[in-house]
Amino acid sequence: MVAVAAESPIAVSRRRIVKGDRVLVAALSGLAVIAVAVVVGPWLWHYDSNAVDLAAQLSPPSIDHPLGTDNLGRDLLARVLLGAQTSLGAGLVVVLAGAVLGSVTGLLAGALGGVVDSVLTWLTNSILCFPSIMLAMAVVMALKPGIPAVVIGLSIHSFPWYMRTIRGEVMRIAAQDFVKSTNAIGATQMRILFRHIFPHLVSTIVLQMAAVFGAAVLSLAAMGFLGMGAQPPTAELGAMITEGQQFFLTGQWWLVAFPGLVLLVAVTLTTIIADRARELLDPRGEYIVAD
Amino acid sequence: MIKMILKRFGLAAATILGASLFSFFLLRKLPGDPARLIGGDLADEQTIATLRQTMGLDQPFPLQFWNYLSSSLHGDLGFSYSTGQSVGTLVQTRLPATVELGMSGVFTAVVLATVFGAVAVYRKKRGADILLRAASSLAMGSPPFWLALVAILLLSVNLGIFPGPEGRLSPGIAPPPTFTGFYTLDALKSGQFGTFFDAVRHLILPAFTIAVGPFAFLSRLFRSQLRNTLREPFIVVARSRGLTRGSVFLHHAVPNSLLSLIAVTAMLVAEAMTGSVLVEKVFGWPGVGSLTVDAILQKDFSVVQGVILLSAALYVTVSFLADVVYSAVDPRIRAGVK
Amino acid sequence: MIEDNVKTITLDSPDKPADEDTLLEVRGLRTEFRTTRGRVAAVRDVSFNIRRGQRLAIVGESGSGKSAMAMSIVGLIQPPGRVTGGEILLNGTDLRGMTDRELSAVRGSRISLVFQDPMSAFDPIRTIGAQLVESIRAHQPVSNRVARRQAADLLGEVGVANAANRLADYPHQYSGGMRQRVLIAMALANSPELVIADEPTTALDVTTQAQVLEMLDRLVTDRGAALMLITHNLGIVAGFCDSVKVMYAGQLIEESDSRALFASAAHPYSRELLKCVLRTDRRQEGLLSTIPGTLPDPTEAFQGCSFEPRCPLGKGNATCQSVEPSLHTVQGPQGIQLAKCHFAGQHELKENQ
Amino acid sequence: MTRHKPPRGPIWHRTALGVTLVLFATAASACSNSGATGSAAASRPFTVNWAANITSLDPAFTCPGDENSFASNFYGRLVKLSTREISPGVTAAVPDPSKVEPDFATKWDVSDGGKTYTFTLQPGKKFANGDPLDAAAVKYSIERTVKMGACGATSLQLGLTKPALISSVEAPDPTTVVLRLTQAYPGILYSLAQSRGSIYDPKEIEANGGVQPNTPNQWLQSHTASSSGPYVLAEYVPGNHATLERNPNYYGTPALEPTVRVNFTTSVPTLQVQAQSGEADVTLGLPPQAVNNLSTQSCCKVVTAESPTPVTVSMNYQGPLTDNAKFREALTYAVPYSDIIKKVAYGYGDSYYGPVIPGMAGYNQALEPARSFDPGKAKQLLAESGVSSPTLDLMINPTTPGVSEIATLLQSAWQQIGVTVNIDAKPPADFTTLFNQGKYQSALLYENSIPIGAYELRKKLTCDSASNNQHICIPGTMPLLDQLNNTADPAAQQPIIDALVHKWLENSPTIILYRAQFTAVVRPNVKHFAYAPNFRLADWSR
Repeated sequence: MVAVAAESPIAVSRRRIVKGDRVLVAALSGLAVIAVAVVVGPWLWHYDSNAVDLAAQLSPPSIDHPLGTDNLGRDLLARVLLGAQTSLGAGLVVVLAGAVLGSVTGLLAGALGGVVDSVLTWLTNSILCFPSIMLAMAVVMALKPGIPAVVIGLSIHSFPWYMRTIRGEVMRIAAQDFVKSTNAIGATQMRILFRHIFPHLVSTIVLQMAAVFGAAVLSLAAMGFLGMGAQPPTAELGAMITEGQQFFLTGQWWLVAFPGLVLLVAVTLTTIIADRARELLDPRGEYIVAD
Repeated sequence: MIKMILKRFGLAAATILGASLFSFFLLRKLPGDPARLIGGDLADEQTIATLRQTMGLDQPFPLQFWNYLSSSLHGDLGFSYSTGQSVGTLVQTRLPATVELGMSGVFTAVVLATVFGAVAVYRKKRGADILLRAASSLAMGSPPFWLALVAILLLSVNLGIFPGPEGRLSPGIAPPPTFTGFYTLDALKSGQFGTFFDAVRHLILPAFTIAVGPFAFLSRLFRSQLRNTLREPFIVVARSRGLTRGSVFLHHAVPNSLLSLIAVTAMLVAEAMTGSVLVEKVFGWPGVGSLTVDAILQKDFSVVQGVILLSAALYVTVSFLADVVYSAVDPRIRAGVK
Repeated sequence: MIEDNVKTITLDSPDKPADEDTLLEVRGLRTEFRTTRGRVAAVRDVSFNIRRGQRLAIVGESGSGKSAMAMSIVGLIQPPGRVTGGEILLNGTDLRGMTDRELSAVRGSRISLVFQDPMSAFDPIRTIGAQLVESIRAHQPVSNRVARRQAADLLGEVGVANAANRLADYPHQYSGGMRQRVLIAMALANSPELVIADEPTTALDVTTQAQVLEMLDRLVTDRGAALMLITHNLGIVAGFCDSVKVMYAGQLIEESDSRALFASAAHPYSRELLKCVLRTDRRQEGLLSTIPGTLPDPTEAFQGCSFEPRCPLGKGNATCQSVEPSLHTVQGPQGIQLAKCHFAGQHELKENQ
Repeated sequence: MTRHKPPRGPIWHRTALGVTLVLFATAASACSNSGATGSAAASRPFTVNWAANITSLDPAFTCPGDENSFASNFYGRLVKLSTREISPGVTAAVPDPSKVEPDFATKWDVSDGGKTYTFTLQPGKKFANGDPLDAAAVKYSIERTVKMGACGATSLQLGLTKPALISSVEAPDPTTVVLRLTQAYPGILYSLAQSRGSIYDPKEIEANGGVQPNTPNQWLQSHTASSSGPYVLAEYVPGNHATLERNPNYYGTPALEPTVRVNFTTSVPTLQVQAQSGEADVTLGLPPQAVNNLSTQSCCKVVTAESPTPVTVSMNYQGPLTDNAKFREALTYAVPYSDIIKKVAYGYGDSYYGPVIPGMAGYNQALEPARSFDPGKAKQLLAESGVSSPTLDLMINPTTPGVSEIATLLQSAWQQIGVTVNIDAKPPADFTTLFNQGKYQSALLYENSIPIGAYELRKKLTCDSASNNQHICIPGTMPLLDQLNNTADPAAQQPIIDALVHKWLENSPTIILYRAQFTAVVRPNVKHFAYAPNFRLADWSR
């Protein structure tokens, strides 16, 4: 109806961030606080997460132990901080590994096409027919319970999405003129891929990473909860919830409440950030369904 | 058309084949010796050797896979050493519980997401919308097992509104005669209303916990879909015909937006198995999820193999069904089929 | 054939008071859009009257605010757009003071709209019949069966063969032209007093265009409704409407009897539009490009005449650049014309101006 | 630092604490939902909630104690353990072969220097399905157990499998069974009284796979070979529940309850909640903290009994590191025993140190005093051992409740004397396999022993035996063990046992953290309860 001169979405988003998307700013600062606490906290807090003190067994939150202690008298704040470090750190690894694996396979499938493409597509289709936890459990069974196996399982489950997106984009961009002209100059295919095509995809990949980070953290915690993730005495939020389960019902609510709340807050914040970022960078498609 | 169906079928078969090959490979790489596990702690070497032979573990890998495939196709999914039953029987007894729970969960999620999404978009004040987005972000971020624990603590242990984590029925109540395997439906069919209410009471908390994740996902999707639909020209046209805002919303915007949920919901039904693994564990629900967890801890690999095959088949079937439903509901595609 | 319908009429000046014959009276209508770059006025202070049975054309380039004006009248301007001022009086009742529910009773019953794009005007997942019935039953207390019969009759009237059966068809099963006919049927279902047709034939091919227009003409005449035809194609207007208002940058810049306009347009912009018709006389695509320049940036406040940068007459003229012209009355060869131009009615600039 | 006492009285008392983020409100009322289910409680069958993972119902095959315990309820045996009352309405079995009582056998004669047992059976008895329960069935059952070569064969013969203790079983007439042994061994009566001595219906077994040497019978894993015991298995959903119904053909005292429902769940919260709400009459397998908590509530009372279940750290005698006797001994002085008993076992346990569990046949209290927590001595021993900055791998199965707590506690305690502990958590199946094959450096576990000192000593001390997973081989023990094997009289066995215990103590091959008590949480209305190494549900009732 009324023509407004077209403005690039990036420029719009930059201005909006500068102007202040209050929710985004709040979520980002919240996450920053958590990140700092998780990275620096265990190092600053005067209790050791593994220091057993049976005299202080199952103390409720107090000034000395802000989040209380567990059944071995270990300081829960120290354990929650360390547990969050484990959970969030492993989540980050899953997301990165998925992105790298997906990018490489996607570029290969998109660029080479043919048999490579068909095999990779078949493989990813096959992978996607189990739920992520099912796959992680299978990997755990083949290797051994612990965070490494879970990370491998979840990474395997997360890479097909990147692969598909990148494969599609590579095929689309490869058909465009500027790539064709570069080709005419005689640049090698790999050079085209990494110098020209890949940069176009970075924002898509980063967005997806932000969107699945929360899910990865939750899956990791779920595996910990099932006893297949972090093994004692490693502090990990999901495993801590399992350990606290029995005490939760006998009145020591803090053992389950705090690890769960930290998970809830951290994942909710990343979800909000991913949402907002997506809306800002891609104002038209408010929500893209991953297949 | 037939060619299309055949192609789809082939694709589905290839996918399932891939999934089972993948899992078979993964599980046969087990460090432990399945024969040793089955034979038990004090079994002597003679026993182990005999077992290896009967289980076909001494054969080359491709042959083992082929044997597995062909017996699977004949309906024999193997024997579960950790429960002493055939995997087929186990799955048969466990699956209805999981499906009942998963379906109730996803159904709850769809209903809640539709209602809340619709209200949030319909209300002119932004409050409702902000509330929905906050709620769905929180739902997206909440660990289902944790939520389940908190729900049990507050609603069942403290307030006694819902039964504790005791499975599908109260201890004294016998399951209704089996027709579908869903206790709620079976109880209704055989007129055991007490059992029906008990089953429903037991279903509510787990179903709600399962619904949380899908709700978060669906409500966002529905909200944005609804907003997109409301921007469609036909909405303004309908308004210009004199329909009230509410009527256009209800009769045109909502149905059109719901279409987009079909495919996603189907995927969620398949994914509900994931959620159910955790929720089943917390609520003592005797479903496939808790079976799988136990089997993995016991290294009962024929069960895990069977469940993986099942979940792959479920996934493929459900996405196929989603296509069918979609084309039945959307007249544009339906016409294309003709 | 269209010639027969053209009556000699007197021009509606905005100054002319409303009388019993006045159906719709728009006074000082202003519609704004809120954008990231501030408020944009899409309709700026527009006033005009429509009499019962009148056929009024609103002509202008895309983006001139025609559609925004039409939507503003029926209260369907979509956010971020908003009517910020003025009155819209239908038989003396102000539509702007109505609740949405009251307005809904007016829409589709007393004022109907026919839209530009018949492809996207229907709900894709409901049958044509259902949508027609829905329109009828929104305004008439009739049973589903009666409404269905009415719907079938209407479809027959707009030339859909085998109407009763085709009620069960979905929109995508109709061709574009057929859909436009159905859209018209829908607009006329409740015998409106005013039909606002927003570029009703733009999306159709030339042959169909003529047929649809002819049908619209017939149906409007049959029902004694007034018609407000919004178009950028002056060619359509020629034999079809009694009077023409030309819109530019959210304002009505020329108002005249259609015969007068074609004989001698008072505003240079109108003349440019006319030239386009004469030059091409075929399809519309070429039209816009033939007027050099583009519409002014609506976010920037105007100074002077909004058409000045593109005006063959006043470009670079100091008056045009600094003073916003008012509506001048011009006595043309065919009657009185009104034009918002310092040089209204002049075809050449005199040296001293 | 404040010492926090576990809450007493109704637990769900006010825990309303809004800590920064969310308000966790917990309202009052202890067993608030018992009202809702109270009426159901009267009509429902006697319910046993059991934290057990039952994988097999075949006592001739399966190893774990819980499985044998459960399966033993469906089968009768020649003899049974005598019992004594430990508190009103609660009895405990006496694990003494010399006090074994008649059961399906009305009497028996021992001849041939203790090598031949002639049992006289109750005449004209039947299995639940009507098949004759006679000497032929007994012969078939014992032969089958031996032939299968699994756990049943080992336990039935008290570890004496090479050469096999049982040389033949004869059934000269329907009411006579003659059991011939290769050596005099009175302990056989104890194992005949356990699940391993179960009598199966030969027809059922032959109809469902028969007996294949060295091969488990898959059908019997989830079915019973009819029933010669007090209960019939009416319904069985593996991993979930079983319904037991009174066997009308049972030869002995009929089961007290007509129907028993056993729910298998390892979820502690489920067990806790159901015990609290009175939905279970008996709850077995709760961790000590939960038992302690429930013991303070009106919903429940706790039955305890001494049981042969020590919690130990087994160390690999062959090392590395754990082959150093001083090192092993150092560790035994660096365990905070009383803390573990008080804070982890919540008092449901006691201390001792030795290979023979207190109360077992052959136990000599004077020889096995508990070791003390003496870090100074531990450090000194460690210095003497000559190992520097040692790192010990401690294998655990974290799904067993309490195990990771104890492991963490040990890790922290041993850190004090300079021993680093790597906790190596293994899934249950891996743990069992690695433990039984002796592939570990040290392993923490709840042991389930047979309460016969001679048996345990042979199992643990015989060099190069498959059951000696710690690979203990102490010079001079083999002749003593041979001597023990050939000594039938308990009184004559004692000096040999004492000598072996000495050798064991000198070498400290195992750290005995404490002996866990058997605990069951029962509803106050449970009138009869009996503890035995194999639970006899038939003796439990409301």
